Amino acid sequence: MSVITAPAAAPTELPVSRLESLLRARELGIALAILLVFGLTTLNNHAFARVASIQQLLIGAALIALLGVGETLVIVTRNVDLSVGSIVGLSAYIVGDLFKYHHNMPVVLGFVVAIAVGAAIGAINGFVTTVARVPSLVVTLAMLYVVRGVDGLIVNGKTIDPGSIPKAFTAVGYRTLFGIPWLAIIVAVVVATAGYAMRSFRSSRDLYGIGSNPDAAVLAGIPAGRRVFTAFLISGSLAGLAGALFLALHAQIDVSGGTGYELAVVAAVVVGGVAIFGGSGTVLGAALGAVLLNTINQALVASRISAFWNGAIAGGLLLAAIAFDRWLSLRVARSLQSAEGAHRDL
Amino acid sequence: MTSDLPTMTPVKHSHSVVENGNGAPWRALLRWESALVVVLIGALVFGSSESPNFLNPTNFFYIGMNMGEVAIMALPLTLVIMTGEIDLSVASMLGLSGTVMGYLFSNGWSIWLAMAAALVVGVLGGALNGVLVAKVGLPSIAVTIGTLALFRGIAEILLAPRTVTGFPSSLTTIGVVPIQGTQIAYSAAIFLGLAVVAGIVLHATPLGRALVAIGLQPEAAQFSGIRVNRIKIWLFVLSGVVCAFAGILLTLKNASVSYDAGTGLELNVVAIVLFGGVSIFGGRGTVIGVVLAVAIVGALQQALTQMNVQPEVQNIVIGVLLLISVVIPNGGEAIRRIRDRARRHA
Amino acid sequence: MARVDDGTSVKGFTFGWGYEVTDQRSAPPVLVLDHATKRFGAVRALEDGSITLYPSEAHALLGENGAGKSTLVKILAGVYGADSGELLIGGEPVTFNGPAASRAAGVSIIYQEPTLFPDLSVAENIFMGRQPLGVGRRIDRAAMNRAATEIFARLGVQLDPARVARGLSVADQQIVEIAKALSFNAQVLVMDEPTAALTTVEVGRLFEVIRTLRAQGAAVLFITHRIEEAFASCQRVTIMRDGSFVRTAPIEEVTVEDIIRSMVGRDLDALFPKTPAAPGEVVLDVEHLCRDGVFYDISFQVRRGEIVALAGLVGAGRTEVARAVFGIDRRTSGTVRVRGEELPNGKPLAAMNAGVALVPEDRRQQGLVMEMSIDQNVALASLGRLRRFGLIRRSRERELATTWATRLQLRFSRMGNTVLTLSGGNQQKVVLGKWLARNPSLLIIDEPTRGIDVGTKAEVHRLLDSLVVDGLAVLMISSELLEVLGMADRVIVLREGRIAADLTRAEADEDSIMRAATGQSPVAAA
Amino acid sequence: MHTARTVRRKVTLALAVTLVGAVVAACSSSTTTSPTGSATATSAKKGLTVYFIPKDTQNPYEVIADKGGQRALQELGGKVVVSSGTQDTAAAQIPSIQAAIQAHADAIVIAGNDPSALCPSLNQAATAGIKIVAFDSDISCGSSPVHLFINQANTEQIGTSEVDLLAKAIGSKGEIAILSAAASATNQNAWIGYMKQQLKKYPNMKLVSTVYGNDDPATSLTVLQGLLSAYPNLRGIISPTTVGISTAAQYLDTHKSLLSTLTLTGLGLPSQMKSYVHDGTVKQFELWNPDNLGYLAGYAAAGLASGSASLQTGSKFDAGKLGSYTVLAPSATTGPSVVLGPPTVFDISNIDKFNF
Repeated sequence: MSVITAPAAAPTELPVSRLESLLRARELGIALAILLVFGLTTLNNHAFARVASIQQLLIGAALIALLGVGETLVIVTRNVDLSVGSIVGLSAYIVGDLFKYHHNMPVVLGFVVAIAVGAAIGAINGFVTTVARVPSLVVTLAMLYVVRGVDGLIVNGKTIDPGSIPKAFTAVGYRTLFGIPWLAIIVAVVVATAGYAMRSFRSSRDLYGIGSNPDAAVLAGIPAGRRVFTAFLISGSLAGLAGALFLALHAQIDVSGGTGYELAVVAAVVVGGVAIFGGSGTVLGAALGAVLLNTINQALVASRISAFWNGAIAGGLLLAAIAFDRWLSLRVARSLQSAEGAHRDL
Repeated sequence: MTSDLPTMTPVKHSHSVVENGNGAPWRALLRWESALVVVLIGALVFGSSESPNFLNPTNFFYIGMNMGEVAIMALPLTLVIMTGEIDLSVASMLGLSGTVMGYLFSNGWSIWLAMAAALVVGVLGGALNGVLVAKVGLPSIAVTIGTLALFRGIAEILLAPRTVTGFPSSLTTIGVVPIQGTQIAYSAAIFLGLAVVAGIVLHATPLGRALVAIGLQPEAAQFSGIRVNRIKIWLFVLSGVVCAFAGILLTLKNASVSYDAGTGLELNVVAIVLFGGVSIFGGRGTVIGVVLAVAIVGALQQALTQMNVQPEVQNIVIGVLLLISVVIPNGGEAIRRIRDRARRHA
Repeated sequence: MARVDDGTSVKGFTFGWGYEVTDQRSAPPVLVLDHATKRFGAVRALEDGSITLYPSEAHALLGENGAGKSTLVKILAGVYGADSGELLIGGEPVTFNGPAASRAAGVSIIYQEPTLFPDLSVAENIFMGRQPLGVGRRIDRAAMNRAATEIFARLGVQLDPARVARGLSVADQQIVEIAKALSFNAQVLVMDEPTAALTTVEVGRLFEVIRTLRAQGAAVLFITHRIEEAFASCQRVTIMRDGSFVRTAPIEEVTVEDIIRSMVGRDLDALFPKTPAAPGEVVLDVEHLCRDGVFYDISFQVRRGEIVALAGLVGAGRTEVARAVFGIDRRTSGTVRVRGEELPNGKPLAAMNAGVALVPEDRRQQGLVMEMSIDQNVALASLGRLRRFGLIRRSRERELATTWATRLQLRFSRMGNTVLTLSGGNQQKVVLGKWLARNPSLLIIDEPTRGIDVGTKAEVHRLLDSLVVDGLAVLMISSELLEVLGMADRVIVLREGRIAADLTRAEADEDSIMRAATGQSPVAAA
Repeated sequence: MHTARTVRRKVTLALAVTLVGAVVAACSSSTTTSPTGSATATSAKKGLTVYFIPKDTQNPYEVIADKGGQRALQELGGKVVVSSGTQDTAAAQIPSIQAAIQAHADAIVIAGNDPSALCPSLNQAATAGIKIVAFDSDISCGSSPVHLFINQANTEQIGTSEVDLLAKAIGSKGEIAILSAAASATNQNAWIGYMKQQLKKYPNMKLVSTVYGNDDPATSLTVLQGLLSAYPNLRGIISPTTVGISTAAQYLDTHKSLLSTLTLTGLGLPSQMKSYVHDGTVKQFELWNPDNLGYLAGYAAAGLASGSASLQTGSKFDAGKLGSYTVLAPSATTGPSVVLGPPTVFDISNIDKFNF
């Protein structure tokens, strides 16, 4: 299970501090990367630093960041949720359809419905994954098809036009508070809450335990099934919320809403330093990952580089990020090991 | 922790604590293939019941022609998944090879050189995946999501916004006419040929045995002198080059190519392989299963289209089949587990 | 668990149940396991698991590998449900539907292999699921770390509770496990070979802890390989053999010889059929082998027709040396020669072709592909020779497997069955067959008889002996002193990654080996 | 992110048809050109089956067009089968063509997702005696199969008029940009070509950038935002695609401050744009009536199938309420075609009259 070394009664403090600093450096690193991209872009185009553009950076990243929160919860348990994109599309359309026919429906209800739709699908994912013990990759891949299919049957060639969505609802998509877009505020609140919970509550620590060492989780009596189910439930619900925000932001929705988000989210989460095989990673990191990717997308256009470079750069960045993680963990392991060695020689 | 071959599954782990597997897996597999045969017959009967001339040879030509590229990409992916890895970059590689071919052809290269170059790109791309996974030790799911974006991005840089056409009709016809005097599409014939090879390699050669061993127990394979990493690298190279080949076929069939050719196909390919009974954890699966899966999906697609069923239903059908394909094999065990728990409570 | 839900009692560590116990016999037993059985398919792991624990006693559970101790422990832990038999706690019959239940009943376990969460902090590993809470049911990390530090203090070790568990040495992992168990204030504490990886100093400290626990009324079930430890720390001893209860006796009423006899069921010399060796030319020649952070400057030779044993504590680097010789791990420096030919670094295949075979320590993960059939496992290392036109000849494969199955008296129902269906002993025979099929000149065998019933064990030993007589060179790694003493012609003792002693068969005995392995004066006297 | 996304093209116009443009311009693109040849307009057969194969089944623009086609065939006592995939790819349309062949349909009306990828399959259909009509986005199969293209409007005319509209709005000077659909959308590109050509007439207007939103609202928004920060003194945006223009409109609507300097025009569905026109976010935009397009295609298909129409240059055929149409001469890039008519310019005065 571990790198076996000869007994050491009192490990030195050294590796600990270094390890932690390196880990902390992770979120910091992404933040710096964001600032770097932002700075460089601003240098060659000052307009990029205008309040409006910054607001746009936040709005553009909001949805993926929100989905990233749920995805992090799931991935931390060594699972994955590929159905989020389809959930966004379905929940967004259902809410839009409701508004179309009940224009006076209270705005809050719109969000409630969207979240409920997402939660329902998340529950299915969680149930099949935990009870039938089916790999979540397969389950959620299948659900990606099914949900998108159902979406298509419901949409059936219709679109929800901006006119049919109450301004009070779309306001969430563009109104700002002290210059900060509501969209960003909502997502920030979710990220903060989730981040706090993931650090501070037993049940959320269980998630890390399950992903970190499933055997030990069983022995520690962690209700793995229930926890994983909850993770999927939350991921689904947040995807539903994202659907509502998608509608609020774009004021229109057809069958294509949220297509392809699943891989974008996984990419953001991985760039954000969440280990794809579970056990480690933070919600904040995932959110920052989303912001970084979006910042790069917009920086390219802003610096008048052809947008055709987005894909390649995003891909290269993702590879760089996971390679960096690997290098990091190796370096940590080595530092710890040599520390043990040094200790032994005492 | 020392294992540089991470496994995708918490389930597998908790098994090693609580239970130690069950019965001979190959029996379950046999059952699965026969189940697929039944489904296939069902699909054909269903199809012919809906349209009298469903079973005429032309239709089989159509099916072969429509499924060709996806089917071909499914074969190397089967081998990759057998070793417990995954390659999500297949469709992007298909698009990239087609793009390179079109790009060079439109720049005056001879069509044959352009094709050769496309295949070389396949080799390089596959090698990149392979090295990052096997040598650097990164999780293949993250790596290939990265290269998924990277390959597509490069294609976009090369060709967008253009569409290349005007390939020599002598070649483009093979995409759309059956082989002389038969009703077999070229791509279908190529697929069947490759399938036979893949089947023999996987089920009758030391290499195939090695793949299974790696998938089931990477460490044991390594301790038996199997060069796990080297084999994995070559598998990814194989995947790359075969997908590049599929890209060439698709380009010829369409007599045109743009950078986004085949976008999103990766999930269809993965779905077919898993539906064919290949375990996402590796070590279990047969080529015949995958061939059957291809046939079933192709037949259903054809039948539903000719019945003019909404295409969304086809997505739902694929998704549901996929779910069933994983739930059923696990169902028995799930029930046993629940019974076991009940007995302990009693 | 509710007991420790509020951070305070965790911090305080108030052991004891409010009653003073002087003579445990007078009090009712705190735990009774009666005729428990457990089977896994063909494998009968436990035939008759019976044990009785009284408050304030330290109770040794002795038995060879495969005697069923670990299964018994897992039943007490609630990991396995017993197929039959009865479990009483405080006189009440109970059934555990999971580890949580067992823990709630006041039983806590220290497992043989540490089961930590590598990504979580040391403190969190200890208090997983019961982290001390502050305001708003928020985890109080400060309190948690304090609590952890206090436990470490009781154990007399310093370990930073805030560091992540990844990268901890085995000993430190073991310490965390012990701390975890202590943190439960359990009335029954089961220690499954906790000392295997500890230095004598740490062992001594552990005994101190056990005394404290007893004084506070807890019962300690102490499982160990080192018989002398039973005498050093326990009042009563229960002996198991081949999955069954043999006897329970007060420690003062038994001798080491009695214990060994009832453990193995016959006298020592009967157990190890050792033909005096006639060592031939050098087969394996290891010089200044070094792997940074793991072992240093290892030099030794193994000759034709002799068994050389690598002894030492778990974590001393024995297995690692073997892995480096075979090429699983790369060596940092030094050379490995097989019959004069130097082996390339980190290439198992090359080692195999040079005539080296490695029967690894972890049969399930490294030795066998559990879900492959018996014959496929036997053939796995020889596929190259079974080919025609690149294809595996199933007939030859069967043939090969059958040959070795008969030569090793493998007991199986069908060749096509997976090795999962075999008992531990027969699984080990499959591994041996797999390697002998390549007729190697050097056999490296790591823990030859771990988890094997006594019968098969003797077979394996006889087999090894005959192979050596036929001129095979054997490098054996074993944690079982009896096995080392019984089988080895020479014993090389490792300590903390370095060679501590190179003993001839004559020089080697329990005392000399343990002294070298721990670098201390003998433990037994206490 | 550009990973695994379905590229969608909602409104996509005819493939580059430069010469036809010229030809049409020459013969003043009216429906009453002096016939060189003539075809006696006999009435269509009853009970015809026409397969409508849109770019995909969810494309709202084409859903409207298909409805028009259905109405046409109802009037003629035949029936329409709408069949396609969920993705805008040739691969998804081919099974539908095959289905039409298997069902012995009389005609296929197709909006090609790919200019050439469909030709071989359509050839098989033609050889099976099925008449081929292309609409919305032409196929270029050379001589086989011969087919009739229903051109929704003359490409050059749209390209130039878009530029003119914008020029009028911004006083013919300042930086402008184009928000297009997918970079691979041939028709959009052809059509951007005409815009560039027309811009030569406005020396003070500068096309600073062309960005691609892939007809995905999210992507469109991202590139639009990038555009705005890259070119702070942008005066105008042309978005020749419904998703692009409505996304941009929604953004301007929610950032009214920009409206003082920025003008948006392009192609949009009145139903989607209504609210923006009413609140002044968008002054003018263009489109033709997709319902009429489908209706015309339906009549053309039925006519060809029952011999009452032919591909002969100058031959006329009857298109119900739309009156009679004349087949225009083939050109190097396009076979025989008819043009629906000039596009409608929508503004506050007429927007409420339209329900598509």
